[in-house]
Amino acid sequence: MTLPSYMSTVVDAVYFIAAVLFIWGLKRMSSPRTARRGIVWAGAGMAAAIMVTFLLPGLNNLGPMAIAIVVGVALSWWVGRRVAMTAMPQMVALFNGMGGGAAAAIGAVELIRFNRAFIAIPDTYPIRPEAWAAQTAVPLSAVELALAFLGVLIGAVSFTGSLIAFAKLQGWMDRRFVFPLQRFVNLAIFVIAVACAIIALIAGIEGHAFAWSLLIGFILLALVFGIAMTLPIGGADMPVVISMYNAFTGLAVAFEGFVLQNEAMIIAGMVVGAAGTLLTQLMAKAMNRSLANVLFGNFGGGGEAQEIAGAMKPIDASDAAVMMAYAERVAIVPGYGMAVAQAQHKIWEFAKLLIDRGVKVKFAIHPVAGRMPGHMNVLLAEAGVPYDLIADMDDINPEFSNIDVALVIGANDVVNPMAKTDPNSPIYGMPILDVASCKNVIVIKRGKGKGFAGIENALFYADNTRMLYGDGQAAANELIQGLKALDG
Amino acid sequence: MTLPSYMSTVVDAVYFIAAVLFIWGLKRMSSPRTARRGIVWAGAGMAAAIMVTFLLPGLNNLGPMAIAIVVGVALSWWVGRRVAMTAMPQMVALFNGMGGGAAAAIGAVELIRFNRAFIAIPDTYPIRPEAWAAQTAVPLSAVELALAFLGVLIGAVSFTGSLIAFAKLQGWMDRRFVFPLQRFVNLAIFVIAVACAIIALIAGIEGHAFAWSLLIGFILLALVFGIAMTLPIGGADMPVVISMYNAFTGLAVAFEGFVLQNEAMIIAGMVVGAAGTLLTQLMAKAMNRSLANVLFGNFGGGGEAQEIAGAMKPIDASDAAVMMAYAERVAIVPGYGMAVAQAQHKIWEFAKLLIDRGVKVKFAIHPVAGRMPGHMNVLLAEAGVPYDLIADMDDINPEFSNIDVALVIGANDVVNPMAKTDPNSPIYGMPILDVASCKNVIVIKRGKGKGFAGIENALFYADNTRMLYGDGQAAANELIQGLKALDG
Amino acid sequence: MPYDAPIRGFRGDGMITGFLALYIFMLAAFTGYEIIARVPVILHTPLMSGSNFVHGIVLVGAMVALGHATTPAEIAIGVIAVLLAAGNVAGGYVVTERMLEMFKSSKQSDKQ
Amino acid sequence: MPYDAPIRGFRGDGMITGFLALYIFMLAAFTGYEIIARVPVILHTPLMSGSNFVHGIVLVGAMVALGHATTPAEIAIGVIAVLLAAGNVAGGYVVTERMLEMFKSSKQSDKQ
Ligand SMILES: NC(=O)c1ccc[n+]([C@@H]2O[C@H](COP(=O)([O-])OP(=O)(O)OC[C@H]3O[C@@H](n4cnc5c(N)ncnc54)[C@H](OP(=O)(O)O)[C@@H]3O)[C@@H](O)[C@H]2O)c1
Ligand SMILES: NC(=O)c1ccc[n+]([C@@H]2O[C@H](COP(=O)([O-])OP(=O)(O)OC[C@H]3O[C@@H](n4cnc5c(N)ncnc54)[C@H](OP(=O)(O)O)[C@@H]3O)[C@@H](O)[C@H]2O)c1
Repeated sequence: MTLPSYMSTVVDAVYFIAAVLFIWGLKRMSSPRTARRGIVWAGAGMAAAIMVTFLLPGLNNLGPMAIAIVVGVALSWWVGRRVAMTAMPQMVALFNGMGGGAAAAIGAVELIRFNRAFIAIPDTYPIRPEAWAAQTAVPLSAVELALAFLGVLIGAVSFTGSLIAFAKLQGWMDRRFVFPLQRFVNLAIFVIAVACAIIALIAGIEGHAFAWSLLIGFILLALVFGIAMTLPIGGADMPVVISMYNAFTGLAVAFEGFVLQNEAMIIAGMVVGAAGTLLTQLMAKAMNRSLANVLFGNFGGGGEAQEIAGAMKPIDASDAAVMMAYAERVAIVPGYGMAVAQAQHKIWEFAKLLIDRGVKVKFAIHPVAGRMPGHMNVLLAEAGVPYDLIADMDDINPEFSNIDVALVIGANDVVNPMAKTDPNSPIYGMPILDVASCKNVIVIKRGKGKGFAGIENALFYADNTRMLYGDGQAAANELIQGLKALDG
Repeated sequence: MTLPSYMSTVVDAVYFIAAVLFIWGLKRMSSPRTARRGIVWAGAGMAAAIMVTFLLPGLNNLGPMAIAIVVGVALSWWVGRRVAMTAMPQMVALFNGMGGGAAAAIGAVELIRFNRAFIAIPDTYPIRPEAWAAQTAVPLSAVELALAFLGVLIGAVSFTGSLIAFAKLQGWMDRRFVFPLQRFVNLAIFVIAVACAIIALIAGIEGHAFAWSLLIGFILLALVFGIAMTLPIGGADMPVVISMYNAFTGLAVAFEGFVLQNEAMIIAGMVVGAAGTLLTQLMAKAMNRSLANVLFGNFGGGGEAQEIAGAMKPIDASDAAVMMAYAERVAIVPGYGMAVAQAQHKIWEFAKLLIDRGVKVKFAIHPVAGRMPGHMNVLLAEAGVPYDLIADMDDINPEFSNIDVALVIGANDVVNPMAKTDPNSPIYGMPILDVASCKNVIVIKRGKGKGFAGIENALFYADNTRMLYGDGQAAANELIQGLKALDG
Repeated sequence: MPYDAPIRGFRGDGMITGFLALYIFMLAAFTGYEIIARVPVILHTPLMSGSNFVHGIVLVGAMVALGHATTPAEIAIGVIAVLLAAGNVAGGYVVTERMLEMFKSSKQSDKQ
Repeated sequence: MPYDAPIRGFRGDGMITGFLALYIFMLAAFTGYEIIARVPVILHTPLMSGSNFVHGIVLVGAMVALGHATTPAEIAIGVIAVLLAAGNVAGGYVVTERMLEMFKSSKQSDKQ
């Protein structure tokens, strides 16, 4: 299939436009009003880039290629459409892992081809330049070779690491796997993998084929390292880890893009690399932890229970409903428990009833409520809560003292005042939603279950706090019934 | 002078670092705390880039080059150090024009060299490829040729246009030059210049030398166009125009950077091009006018005086000083008149006396107060006013109703309530500082002089406004005396 | 034996050399960082998923790798690359679009 | 007659071709726009002057143009280019630095 030469300009132009649209699309994510259009434009750019790639000269294996694309797209599309909104974190992990795997595979193909180019040359030492020069093949430059290796390493780690993250979030792998000297073993895996790569790389730069065992060993160890590094991290830390692997995949794509000399891959990859890095930092910061602590800290679970004076005072749903029905301002504070109970629809139904009665209702969202940044926002949006009813932590914290009732549903750590008062607490220093300063607090949770950080919460024992025990969805339902009973 | 080949890598690396430092330096301008360090780093990058350029192989004329650099740097440094802070706008215009001229000159040299390459080839039509191929010279590609022309055009316009802007702001050219059919004549100049360029360009692409007359005509017309386009614009609109020419110079540098194949020039130029474009838009928007209106609108001066009911009620300085001495909150609103009177030092002295008495003083700055964006901020900073005492329009507008006295010094348009009330006013729709809602307003100005927009100001006739007539600096001095008299 | 050359499916001329690549890396990183720093927390989950979609461009690389693969091993790895990348791109898009579709202001939801 | 070649003083190899240049133009423009959009109004005058300084990098271009000039006309134009560019770079720096030096917070001015 030969094409007129101007086609190559068309292909280049389409890649360029796609790169612009990616940046443009991400830029439009700065407001919920424009974000959707942005992703649609980015999608159009992506579709065009994929289509024109078929026009490139000299492509073989078009049949398997088309089949692989159709199968991959269809499967992912189907899964992505069907999956529940609460399962979004693991979906992102899964798709990100696939991208990392693809980048690693591209690098592997390049390295295999590089190696194969030597079959024709007797591999003698010192290297015979005449033999090499006789090759028609242009070998990879040292920089390209190094980036190919780096891309494989990063991509492979992102691949297996993301799959483990997926499994953990999906609940297939509940416990953390911890054993003595684990960090040492992990370090050893990493060092050996890198050593294989460096030896092979030096051979390649000097003009020798590298031993197949080195190449295969390197790839396998990189894959194993992704698993080993992710296993000890608690399931609740996964979002930070996923964001980091997202940045990894971006970098791997950029590096392989350099090897393949495709600017669109370089730019999209680097943009994602930078974006993911920033997002990871923001997330770790909002949790008041360092990235190192997330990766190696063995955080969460266990926890040394601290005793708190006072008792938790229950309230029943109808009393709680009445309290809010006659309040002037109500703040609803959702947390991970709302996601578990899938209670967002019922809560919004309840809030709408309150609004109809003239109560001023706001949703107060902590940046790390739930298990993903912006997790609560997505769930509330799903239920149909307009985003102008949703307030950020910084905006609402000064207002809490004017609020009559705070309804906490399934949130725990993000409203724990001990983050301010107890320097020994693992969450000490994390900024929290200051619900304690509301006139009344109602907390919906199932029992004495602890939150992600595994610590007691002084809020639940406070004088102005009442506990409404029950599953989030059921409790919201009872509140709705309570309101309806009021009206007769 | 031959240098080891790794030197070229060193040079490239220094250019790269310089480009990073430029971006980094501009990024640090996002806060006054970090801005100064940023420009120092950018300066270090610039110095390094200039120094390594001497290491490039094959440079001739090193003597004249060194002399030209020393002379240019010394003169500018001396002028830049000595000039008064109030003259900053014209200094920016001057230095910007020089950059534009340099970019245009580089383009001119490239085009002359391109043309000279044909001397050896008989210029026949149809072109004889053998003759061309016999040339050892690599000709400029069509894209390079086109960008060279574009760079010359833009750079030349920026050069002469900025010089006119400089002259106007310096007060050397007070009146606007307007004559009938002016726009038509300007358009004609532009069209002929571009036509010369296009004819020459086509010849160049087809492999012919272009006529010297075309080239020289093009350059001269571009220079003339810069003058012609700037002459009819009022002096007060110059900052917007300067910002636009700043963007022009950036683009010209980027284009000539492409022709010379230097990425640092391309990147620095494009960054400035984008920055200047954005800044120009922001400025025009803050004045509530379109860029087209600034360039072609013949705005300012004249003005149809509207009569306003009521009278302007004077106050003397000692009464005004007493009023503020016993106020709880005072807002100081400076405008262009403060810059004219150079009153910033006296005003800050006065404000400090008030602060010592326990009065809460804030400076309220309108984004287009004065004649440059941020003009007032620079002057206040010069006087030593800490930037945390300075409030933006958006921050202070809701607060005015709590403020006892607003002291307006040399501001007019930016506090004119007619921007809200009179749809026929040329400034209708421009957001203003809402001083009218303060309990008392004191206005320092020399008399009935109008502001930039040349219209009456209803504020001066309001019941709660008192006029303190006099030059800004003298009036501030009297206020200070008034306060001192109070203390005995 | 041209098939032993590195895959230069995307271009024959105008190579991106070391420094040019560095410039592009640097600028893209700055751009990504600055743009993402403006995204509000409320959109961080869709942003994560959206940037996940964007690196799905790896699909065009996978297609070129498979298109130039010759030995069975290369073809197998190439097919895996295409399959994974296609999954990345489609899944990333669907998930992001689904999430963003749900964000509505009071005005918009009133209209429904 | 090698002196008739276009000035390639900066590099012999690894040309920036059309599309690569477009990518760099595009990324640099995005970067510039995003970075400048965050600068507060209070710093707009120094920003204008600072970006004015940054395009002073044209001096390195002027040096190369003069360095490769051969005819008297070229040399004359080249000297003018260097002179103007040197003025741009030095003046832009001094003016910006002078302005920024003046910006102080209450804390800093107390210390003096
Ligand atoms: N957002 C992020 O990006 C992110 C990422 C990683 C980690 N984290 C961490 O996750 C935590 C988030 O805090 P959070 O306050 O949202 O959640 P949390 O502290 O994990 O607390 C969740 C609470 O919900 C209750 N709950 C669970 N299932 C429920 C159900 N079906 N119905 C009602 N209640 C239920 C639990 O108590 P019962 O068992 O008694 O019901 C539990 O106390 C923070 O520590 C944060 O650092 C966040
Ligand atoms: N900042 C920018 O970027 C920019 C750029 C271009 C245009 N502009 C325009 O410039 C205007 C700025 O508004 P503004 O309120 O700052 O200034 P203005 O409207 O121009 O008013 C200045 C006032 O200061 C008084 N004045 C002049 N010299 C004085 C002196 N020595 N002592 C005391 N008072 C003196 C004048 O009245 P007397 O003659 O009675 O004293 C005059 O009314 C806006 O219309 C804006 O759109 C701004």
